[in-house]
Amino acid sequence: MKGMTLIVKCISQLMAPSIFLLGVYVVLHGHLTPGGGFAGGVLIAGSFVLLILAFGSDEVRSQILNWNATAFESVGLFVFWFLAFWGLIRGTYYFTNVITKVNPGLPYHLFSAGIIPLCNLAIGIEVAAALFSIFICLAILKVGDRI
Amino acid sequence: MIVFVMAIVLFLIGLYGVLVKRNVFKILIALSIIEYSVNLLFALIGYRRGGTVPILTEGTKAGTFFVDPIPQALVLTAIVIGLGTTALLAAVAVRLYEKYDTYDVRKIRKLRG
Amino acid sequence: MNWLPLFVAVPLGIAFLTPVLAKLWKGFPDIVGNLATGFLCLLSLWYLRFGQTTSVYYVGGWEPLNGMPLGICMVLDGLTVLMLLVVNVIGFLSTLYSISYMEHYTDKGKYYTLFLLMTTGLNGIVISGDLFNIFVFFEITAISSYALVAFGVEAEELEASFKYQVLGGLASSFILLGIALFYHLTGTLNLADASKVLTGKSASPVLYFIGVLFFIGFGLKGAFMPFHAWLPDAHPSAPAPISAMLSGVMIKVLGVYAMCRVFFNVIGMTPVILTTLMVLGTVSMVLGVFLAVGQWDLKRLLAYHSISQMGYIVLGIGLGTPLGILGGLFHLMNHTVFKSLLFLNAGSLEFATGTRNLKRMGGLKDKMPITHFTTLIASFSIAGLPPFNGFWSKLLIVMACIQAGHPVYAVWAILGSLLTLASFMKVMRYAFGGEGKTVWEHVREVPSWMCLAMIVLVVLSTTMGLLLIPSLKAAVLDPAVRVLSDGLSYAANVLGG
Amino acid sequence: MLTILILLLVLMILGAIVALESKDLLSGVISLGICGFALTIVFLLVQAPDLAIVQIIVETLTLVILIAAILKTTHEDTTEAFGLRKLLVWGLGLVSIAVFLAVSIHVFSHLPKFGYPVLRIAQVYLDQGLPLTGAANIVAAIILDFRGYDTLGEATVLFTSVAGTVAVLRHIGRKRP
Repeated sequence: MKGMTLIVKCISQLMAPSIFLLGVYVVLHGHLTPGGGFAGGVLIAGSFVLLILAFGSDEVRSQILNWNATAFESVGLFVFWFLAFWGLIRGTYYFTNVITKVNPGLPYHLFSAGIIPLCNLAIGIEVAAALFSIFICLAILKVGDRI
Repeated sequence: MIVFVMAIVLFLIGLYGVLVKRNVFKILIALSIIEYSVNLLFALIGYRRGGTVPILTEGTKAGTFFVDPIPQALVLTAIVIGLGTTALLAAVAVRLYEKYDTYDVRKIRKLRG
Repeated sequence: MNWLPLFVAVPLGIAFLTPVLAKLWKGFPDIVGNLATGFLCLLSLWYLRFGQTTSVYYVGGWEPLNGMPLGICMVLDGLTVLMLLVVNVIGFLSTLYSISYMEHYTDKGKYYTLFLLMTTGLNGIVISGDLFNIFVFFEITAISSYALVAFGVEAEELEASFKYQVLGGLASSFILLGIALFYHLTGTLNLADASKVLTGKSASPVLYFIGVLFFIGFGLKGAFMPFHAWLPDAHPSAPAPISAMLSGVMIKVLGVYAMCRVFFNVIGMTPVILTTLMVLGTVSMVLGVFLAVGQWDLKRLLAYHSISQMGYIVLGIGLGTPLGILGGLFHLMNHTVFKSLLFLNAGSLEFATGTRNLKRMGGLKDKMPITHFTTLIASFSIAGLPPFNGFWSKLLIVMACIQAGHPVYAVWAILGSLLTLASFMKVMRYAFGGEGKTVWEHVREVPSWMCLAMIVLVVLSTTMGLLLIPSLKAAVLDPAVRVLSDGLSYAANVLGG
Repeated sequence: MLTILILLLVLMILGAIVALESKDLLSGVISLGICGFALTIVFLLVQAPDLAIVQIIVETLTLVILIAAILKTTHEDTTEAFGLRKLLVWGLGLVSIAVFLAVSIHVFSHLPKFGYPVLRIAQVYLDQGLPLTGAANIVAAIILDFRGYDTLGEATVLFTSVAGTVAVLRHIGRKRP
């Protein structure tokens, strides 16, 4: 895939970091404002997709093939799985919000709601990696590439 | 009630597409339309006249009432599931094109009836 | 009881780790995959002792508040225990078989990931007590099976997978539409709570409409007769262990189990639905076997037989009497065993000879003695010859038909059974009998892991008739029958206990 | 508000029809985009900002992926042909769709009206959600705490779909002896 014109490149260079930051913000504040792990994760993936669409995939092809998005996905999901399993280890129910029982935190503040922000973070990583891998699989890879 | 019926109309348009269209990508589009219609219907079901967004803030007054939050949570799940099915279907469609060199379902027919 | 979530959590965790482990060492997927399914198999055997009563597990510790179930709950009752046993035993034997069989395919790590996700989905459906949760696990199962059907990425397999995905996607949409209307009607998603809400109301047109939507959705997933178009393509195209899972387990969990749960336990069975089930069952039973007789592709023949045998199960359950339900559920277990065995045998033949076409085979009796023996037993079993397991369950269904005053259905059931026998005599004759062809000089028996899985299934299909001994029947089958025949007491059992 | 909602729904229906009937797959996919973005605004109107955010980004990414897939292959739809069989299909299709529509209109007249849902469990969530979970966003409280198990399933669906996509896109599936 070829890159686009200079104007597009400049604009997306400016836009991509802010979209990325917005994604991180949406992930971290999922329990207080609209949004959450999914919305934020898709935003983060979107910032990468924007850069690749603007600059073309030819330059980054080799890095994309080495950089393993699926591994990130596994890790993110495994963290989420572990947060769910934590309750069972602690002797309560599966998926128990074990942190609120000990330290409820102040409502309406960032550090509240126990494992919810942590889950959001894990989901954010997983969704970003998953969507990015779908994008590179369907849009960039050629016959015979391995991921 | 008219909005519910319009969501069903959208569902039926998608159903028509799946049953009648003979192009792999058109069928994919039709399945997406069905998915939108079900999400739409679900979101409409949760709406409450005069209700507000179910997010509390420190200044929330006692009298305010909210829309139903459960359908929103379910539709969120349904949207992501829809994305997953669409992605897999698109991957299979691309591979089918590679093998058969066409999107025409009538020509993609190596298996017997 | 407190370890019920392990049925979902263990395969899920291993599935997430497998892609990473597969990069470290190629042997890891085999080892962890088999350990996971073996553990689940043992766990499901251990859980047999909890099937007598209904117990509820509140995920997240959200116990009901003023009688309102807050979170998602898992429900363990007789039917659940039975289905868990079916899913996990066949799952374990399929992974054992895969160790050698999947050597013919590339990328075993992906295969085990998808297989474990499918097992997760099936277990999740079975233990869930929440409608939307069931839908989510439906989708996990469905998406992993779409990918597994296309795992060989040949043109035919992609075509079959596409057909399957379109009809499966349609089925999911119908089910989700049904769930939306169901939520609008009752205001809850918990099955037991919804049942409680519905008991107060008279049967409205809304409930019929929801019933029709669920019927179409589950019918498409379970390949009942008017909705069966995808099955004869999808099941033969998958790798053999996956065919065994799809035909042996998946259509039963997604079709029969889900339908029983929703119609018997929540909405409540009406004579109209029961008659529909019986008619559909009989039509599937007879037409499926007629279509099967003419097939020359071995796996395709078996796939048509799946439709036919599903007809027996649906007919038995559709009778609605305790004896009929007993026959249906027992046939469900038996069919799982012998149909998985038959698909594994077909896989062995394909593994050794490279073809599935019966006309090209022949004279393999001496070359592959173990496969010949296992196929013979499985054929007797599916055709309903005593003393193999298929005989007992078909006998129960025929007896139940006569007892309930429907002798016509009994005649059709016996006719179907005879045709099945004829079609499997053809298989034995063309695949194993006859002169040894020179092409098959180099053919040898399949590797030992594959033989082991097949022999275990042979032992099961020979001995499962013993489940009808009263003490074993009271432990395994009776609780499951009670769940369905006392249908609407589900709500009281779940909410009260 | 109801008028705007109905106008948006009409837009969605038109977008869907154009998406299905256009001769070019690229314009079909873009019309599907109209449908999806209109859905975003509907979500905002029915007070569901969480859904609107997810829908707009997912829609954009889906469009990018589908357009990339089309550009890699072909964008002409050459499957239209009129014949007797097609007339039959049309006739049967229209009849069954009319029946389905009539039945659903009848059914909706028996269900609660638009804007007046049955709040059973939802009322408990709205009243007790903050004290029980500590999350101010009740939707987040539901998807990650009350129904967190569903969300694990949903994340798994995405994982499954990526694993499946990667598996399906392998160049060689079977090893040749």
